[in-house]
Amino acid sequence: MTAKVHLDRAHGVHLLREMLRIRRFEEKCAELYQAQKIRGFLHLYDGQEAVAVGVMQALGPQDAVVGTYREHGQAIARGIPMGPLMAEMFGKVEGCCRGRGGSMHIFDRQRRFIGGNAIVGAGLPLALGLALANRMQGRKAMIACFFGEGAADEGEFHESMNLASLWRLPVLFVCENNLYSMGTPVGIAEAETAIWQKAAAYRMGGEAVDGMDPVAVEVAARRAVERIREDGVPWLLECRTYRFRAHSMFDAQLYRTKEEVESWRKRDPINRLREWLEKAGHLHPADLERIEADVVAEIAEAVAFAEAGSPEPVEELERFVTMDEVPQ
Amino acid sequence: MTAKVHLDRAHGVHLLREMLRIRRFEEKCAELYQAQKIRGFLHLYDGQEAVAVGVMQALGPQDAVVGTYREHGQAIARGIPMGPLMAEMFGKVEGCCRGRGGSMHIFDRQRRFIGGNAIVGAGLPLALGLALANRMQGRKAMIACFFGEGAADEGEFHESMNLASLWRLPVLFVCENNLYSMGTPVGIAEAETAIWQKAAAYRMGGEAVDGMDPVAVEVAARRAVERIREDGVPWLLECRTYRFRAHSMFDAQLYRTKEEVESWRKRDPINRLREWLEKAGHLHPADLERIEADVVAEIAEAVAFAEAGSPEPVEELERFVTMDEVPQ
Amino acid sequence: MSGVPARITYREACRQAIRAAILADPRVFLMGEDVGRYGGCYAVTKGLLEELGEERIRDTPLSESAFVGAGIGAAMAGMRPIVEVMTCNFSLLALDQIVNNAATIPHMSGGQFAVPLVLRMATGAGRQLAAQHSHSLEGWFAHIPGLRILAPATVEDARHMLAPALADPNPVLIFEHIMLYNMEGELDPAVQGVDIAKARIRRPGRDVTLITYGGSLFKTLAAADALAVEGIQAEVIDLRVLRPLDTATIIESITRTRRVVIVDEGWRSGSLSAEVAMRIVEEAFFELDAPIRRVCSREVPIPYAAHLEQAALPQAEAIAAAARGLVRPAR
Amino acid sequence: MSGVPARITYREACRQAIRAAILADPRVFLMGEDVGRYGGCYAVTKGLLEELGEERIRDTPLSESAFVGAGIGAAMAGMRPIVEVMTCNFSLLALDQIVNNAATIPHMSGGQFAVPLVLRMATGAGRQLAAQHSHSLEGWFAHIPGLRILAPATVEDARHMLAPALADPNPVLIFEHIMLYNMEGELDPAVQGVDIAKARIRRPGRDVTLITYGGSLFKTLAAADALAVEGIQAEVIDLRVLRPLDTATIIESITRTRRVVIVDEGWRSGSLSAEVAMRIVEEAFFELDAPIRRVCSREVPIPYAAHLEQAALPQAEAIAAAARGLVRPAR
Ligand SMILES: Cc1ncc(C[n+]2csc(CCOP(=O)(O)OP(=O)(O)O)c2C)c(N)n1
Ligand SMILES: Cc1ncc(C[n+]2csc(CCOP(=O)(O)OP(=O)(O)O)c2C)c(N)n1
Ligand SMILES: [Mg+2]
Ligand SMILES: [Mg+2]
Repeated sequence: MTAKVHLDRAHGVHLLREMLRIRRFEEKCAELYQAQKIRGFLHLYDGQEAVAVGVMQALGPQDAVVGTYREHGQAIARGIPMGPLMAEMFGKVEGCCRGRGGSMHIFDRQRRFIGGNAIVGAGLPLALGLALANRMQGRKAMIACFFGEGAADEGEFHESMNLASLWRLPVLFVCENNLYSMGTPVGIAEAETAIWQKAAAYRMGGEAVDGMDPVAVEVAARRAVERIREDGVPWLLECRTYRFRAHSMFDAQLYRTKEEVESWRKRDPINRLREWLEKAGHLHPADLERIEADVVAEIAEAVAFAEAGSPEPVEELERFVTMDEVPQ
Repeated sequence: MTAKVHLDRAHGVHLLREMLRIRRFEEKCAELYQAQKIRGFLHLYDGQEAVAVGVMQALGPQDAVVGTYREHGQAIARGIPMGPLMAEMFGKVEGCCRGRGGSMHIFDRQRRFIGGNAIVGAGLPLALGLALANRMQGRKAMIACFFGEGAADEGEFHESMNLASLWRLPVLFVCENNLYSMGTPVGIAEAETAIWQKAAAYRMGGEAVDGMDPVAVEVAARRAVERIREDGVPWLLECRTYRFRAHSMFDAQLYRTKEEVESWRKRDPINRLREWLEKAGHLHPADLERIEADVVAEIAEAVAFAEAGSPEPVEELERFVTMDEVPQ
Repeated sequence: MSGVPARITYREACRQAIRAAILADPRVFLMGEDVGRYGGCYAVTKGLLEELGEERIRDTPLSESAFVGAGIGAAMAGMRPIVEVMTCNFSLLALDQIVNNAATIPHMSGGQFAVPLVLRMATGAGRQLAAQHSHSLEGWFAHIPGLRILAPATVEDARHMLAPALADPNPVLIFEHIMLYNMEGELDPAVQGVDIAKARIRRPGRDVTLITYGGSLFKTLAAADALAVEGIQAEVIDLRVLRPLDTATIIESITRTRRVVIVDEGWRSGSLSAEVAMRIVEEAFFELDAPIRRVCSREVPIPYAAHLEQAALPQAEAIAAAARGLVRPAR
Repeated sequence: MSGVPARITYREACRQAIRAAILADPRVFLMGEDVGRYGGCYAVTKGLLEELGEERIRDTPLSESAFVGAGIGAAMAGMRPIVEVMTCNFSLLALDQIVNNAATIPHMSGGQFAVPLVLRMATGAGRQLAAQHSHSLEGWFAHIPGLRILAPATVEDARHMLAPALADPNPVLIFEHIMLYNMEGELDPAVQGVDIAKARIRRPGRDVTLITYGGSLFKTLAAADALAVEGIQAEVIDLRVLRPLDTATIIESITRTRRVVIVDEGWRSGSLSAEVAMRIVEEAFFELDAPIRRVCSREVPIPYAAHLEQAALPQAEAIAAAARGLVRPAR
C-alpha cells in the first residue's frame, strides 16, 4: 500500500466495503444473466474495483462523472443505489433509466452520473462540454471522465485531450488500462502503450498508478483533483488494472491464457486491501463477516426491488424521444 | 542555407526553377480567378513552395504522393504537367480529372498523385492504405502524405499516426505548418504547437525543419526517406512555413497583420535561394531571365491548352459514378 | 427598431439572429471553426468576436467530433450552445456524437437529460466547390428520431428560426443553403418571431402543388412563375421543417390540387422527397389524380465544372416540365 | 465438395465466404476490430487468424476512420480489402471516409481510380443492446451514389455474395443482421454463386406483394404463412441489393398483385421503404388498386427492455395486418 496516505481504520474499511459491494453485486449480475433476468451486453468490472472506488473518494457531490459501458463499478462507487441499478438491468420502469438503457447506459441526474456510453470514446467530448458549462456558469465543480485504454486509439481521445488542455477545462481523465480492448492486447492496438505519456502531446499533465491498489488510486486522484481545482487544467490519470472475467458474456477468452489471469488474480485489490487491514489489526474475521452480510443483504434487497418492478407501459415507448421541457 | 548538402549549380538552379514554376503558375491562377476563368475554392501555395519542392527531391517515381486542397505546388513539384492542371481548373475535359475536381481535387494516376483532398485530414488514412498495399505486394515504394498543421487537430491524424507506427508503414508525414488554419492561429487550435513533437505519442520519429528553405527541406526529407526505406517505419516531418496570401479567394485576412506577412516575406524561399545562388556565382542575371521566360512560356502554353479545351459532354455526367472495371 | 421593413441579406439575418440570441441569454454562446477571428466561413459571424468576446464566440480546433460533443455536454449541463459545423460536408465527422449521443440521451436516460443544442451548418451546391463540398444532407439527417431539422429559405426564417430553436429542449439542426447568403429580402419589423413547426404556402395555386425547401425554394417559385404564364396555377409549399414533417399542410394542399411535384436538392434515391411522397400516398392516395413526380439532384458526386454541376441540380425548367406533365399529360 | 446440401449457420456461411476469398486471391485480406485474436464480435472469423496468419487477418486499433480509410487506400493501390466495421453503429465514425472518399474518388478523379473495397458490418436490433447498438443503417447508406449496398438474408447469400462484391470495382457494403448469425439453412453445393444485382421472389403469390430484405425477411415470410391460412396469397420479395434497387422485379410483381406492403427495420421517416414506394408510384401508379403500406421501426432510439424493443420493431403480425387491410379493406 502507498505510504503517503494516513489510512485509518474507518477509511480502510470503507474502501474495502465499497469494493466488495461492487464485486458481489456483479457476481449476482453474472448469475442473473445466466438466469436470463439480465440480457443484452453485460460487461463486468471484476478486478478493476480499486479504480472507481479510489477515484470517487476524491470527488464531491458537485462534481460529475462520465462513465463507460463497463460502468456498474463506477455507478456504485458514485453512490447510485443498487435497487434502481438492478431494476435497470431487469428492464423495469423502476430502473434508473426506466429500463431503457440497461447495463451499458446508467444515468443518474441526481448524482451527476452522466452515462454509461456504449460507443468507445464518445463520452470524452461530453465531459468537455460538462466542464465548459461549469466554468461558464461559475461553478467550481469538475468532471471525472472514465474510459478504457482502447478508447485512446480513437480520434475522439485526441481531439478531446487537445481541447481540454487548450481551453483549460477541469476534467480528470481516468484511463482504465486493463491491457485489452475486447480481445486485442494494448500492444497490438497502440504504438505507445503507456497511455499517460500521451498527455505530453497536449501539454497536459498525467501519471500512471497501480490500478489494483485503491489507496494508490485515491492518493493519485486526490492529488490530481487538487491540481485541477487550483489550476483549472485537466489531468490524465492512467490506472493500470486488469479484468478477471471475460470482456462480456459472449467471450471465450481465446486471446489470453489462464495463467495470465491467475497471476493477476494474485493482485486482487480486494484481497490485498483485506490482508493489509487484517495485518494492521484493522479488520477482524467478524468485521468481514458483518460487511459481507450487509452487502449480501443490500444486493438481495436490490434484486427483490428489481423483481418486484414492472415493465414500462408500451404506450410510453415514444415518450422522451423529444423532450417537452428541460429537466431542472 | 544548410551546409550539409553539396548544392551544385545544376541542382540549385533546378530547385529555384521548380519554385518559380509554382509561384508564377499560381500568380496566373489568381489572375484567372479574377477573370472568372477559374471558380470554386482556390487555395494558393504562395510562400510554401520550398516544402513541396524540397520533399519531392527525395521521392522516386515508384513512390506516391497524397496532397491537400492546397496542392498546386505539390502537384507541379511532383511533375504533373501544367496544361492538364490548368485545364482542370478551367473545368475542361482535358483537365487531369476531366474538369470534375477543380483546384482541390488533382489526381494523376501516372505520376502516383493520389489527390487533392478537400476534407482536412482525410488523406492520412488513405496514405496508410497505399503504404500497406505496397508492403503486401512487395513493392519497395513509400508514400509522402502532406497536410496542414490544422489537420493535426483532427482525430484522423491521431488514428493514422498510431496505425502507421504500429504497423510500420512506410509513410513520410509532411506537416506544412503555416501557422494558420484558415483564420485560426495554431496557438488557438493546438495545446502543443510543435507538431513534430506529437510523434513521440506514437513512438514515431520526427523533426521540424525550416520550411522556407528548400535545401533544408530536401536534406531533412532525404534523411527521412532513407530511414523509412531502410527501417520501414514512418516519420513525421514538420515544415515551418507561411502562406503569403489569403487562405482562399474569400478571405479578408482579419486575423493577422500586414506587418506579420511582410516580415515573413523577407524569408521568401525563392528570393533566399536566388540570392544565395547569385552570391555563390551560380546564377547570373541572364540565367534568371531565361528561367523566368521559360516559365512564362510554359504557363502561357498551359493557359492556351486550357482555353482550347472543351467541356465534358453533359451526357457523361454519370460516367464513373460506378466503375465498370478497375483501371490498371 | 424602426417600423419600416428593412432590406437585408440572408447572411445578415443569420448574424442578427446569433447576436440577438447571445445578448438575450447568458446561457447562449457560439462555437465552431473560424467563427471568431476569421469572421465565419461565409462571413456570417463577422464582428461578433470583437463585440461579444472570446467566452461567447469560441474558435475551435478542427475537431468536429469533440466540439459537437462538447456542445452536447454543455447543453446537458444548462447552457444553450449554438455549435457551427462550418458546412454539412464536415458534419460526417461528428455524426456519431449527433446520432448516438444527442439523439439518444434524452430517451435512453428515461427523460433525465435534455439536449437543448442548436447545430448550424451550411448546405448545398452551386458554387463549383466539387464533390466533397457540395452535399445536401438535411434530408438525410431528417431520418433520425430525436432531432428537429430546419431549413430556413427566407430572410425572415433566417432571422427568426434561431430563437425558437434555442428554446426547444431538443437538438435542432439548422441548414443554411450556401446560395442564399447573398440573397436580399425584406424583414418586416412587425414580425417578431416564427414557428418551427409548420410548412408555409409561399404561393397559392389550384392546379398542382410544388413542395420544396431551402435553396430550391426560389427555383420552384421561378417555375411557378413560368407555369402561370402558361395558365397553370401552381401552389408552392416551403417545408421549412424537415423533421418532424408538417404532413397536414401538405395533405390539405394536395386534396385541393390533386397533383404534386416534390423538389429536393438531395440525391434522388432515398431523398426526403421519397418520404414526402410516401406520406401523401399513405394519407391521401385516393385524392391523387396523377402519379407523384419529383425533381431531385442527379445521383452523382457533384462535379466542379459549372455546366456539369448545374446539370446535376434541380432547375426551374425541369420543375416546370414535371408540373406541366402532370397537369397536361401528353397521352 | 459433396453433392449433398449442407445445413450450416449464417455465421458459418459468412466465415466460409471470407476464408474462400482469402485463399483464392492473394490481394484479399480482412481487417477490423477483433477479427483476429478474439475471433470476431459475432464469432464469424473464429480460427481464421490461426489458419491464415497476421498478414491476411489484421486486428486493428479502435480507429474506425483510419482503418476504413486505409482500406480505401489499399483498394486504390491494387488490393482487395475486406474491412469489417464491427457493427454499423460504429460506422458513423468512419462515415467521412465512406462518403467523401470511397464514394467520390472514382468520379471525382475522372475515372482514374477505382475503390474495389468490401465493407462488412453487422446491423439491426433484437438482442436488447439498446439505443447505441441497435441501428439499422443500411437503408440510410443506400442514399449515397457510388456505393453498392447488399443485405444477405439467407445462408446462400451470406455464403456467395462476398465473391461478386470483391469482384465489383466499386465499394460494396454488406450488412449482416445480428439476428441471422445463429440461423441455419441449406447450402446447395450445386449453387456456386449468386448475383448482386437482382431482388428475388422468395415466395410467389398473387394477392399482395410484401417487399423486404435482411433480418425482416423471415418475419415477412411468417406473415405470408399466416395470410395463406386466411386464403390470401402473398408474394414475398427479398430486395437483397438495396443500392442500386432492382426496380424491375418490384414493378413486375406489383403489376400482378396491384397491392404492396413494404417491410423495413429502419425508422419509418426517410427509410428505404419510402424510396421503394416512390419508385412504384413513379413507375406503376396506375397499376395500384390501393395505397402502399409500410411496416417499419417506430421512431425511437431502440430501448433495452425486451417488450419495448419488440414493440419498436416490425413484427409478423403487423405485416399480416397491413396486407390484410389492403386485400380486404374494412370500408
Ligand atoms: C466506437 C466503437 N467501436 C467498437 C466498439 C465495440 N467495443 C465495445 S467494448 C470494446 C473494447 C473497448 O476496450 P477498452 O476501451 O480498453 O475498454 P474495456 O472494455 O477494456 O473496459 C469494443 C471494441 C464500440 N462499442 N464502439
Ligand atoms: C474536416 C474539415 N473541416 C473544415 C474544413 C474547412 N477548412 C478548409 S481549409 C481549413 C484550414 C485547414 O488548415 P491547415 O490544415 O493548417 O491547412 P492550410 O490551409 O493552412 O494549408 C478549413 C478549416 C474542411 N475542409 N474539412
Ligand atoms: Mg481495456
Ligand atoms: Mg495551416
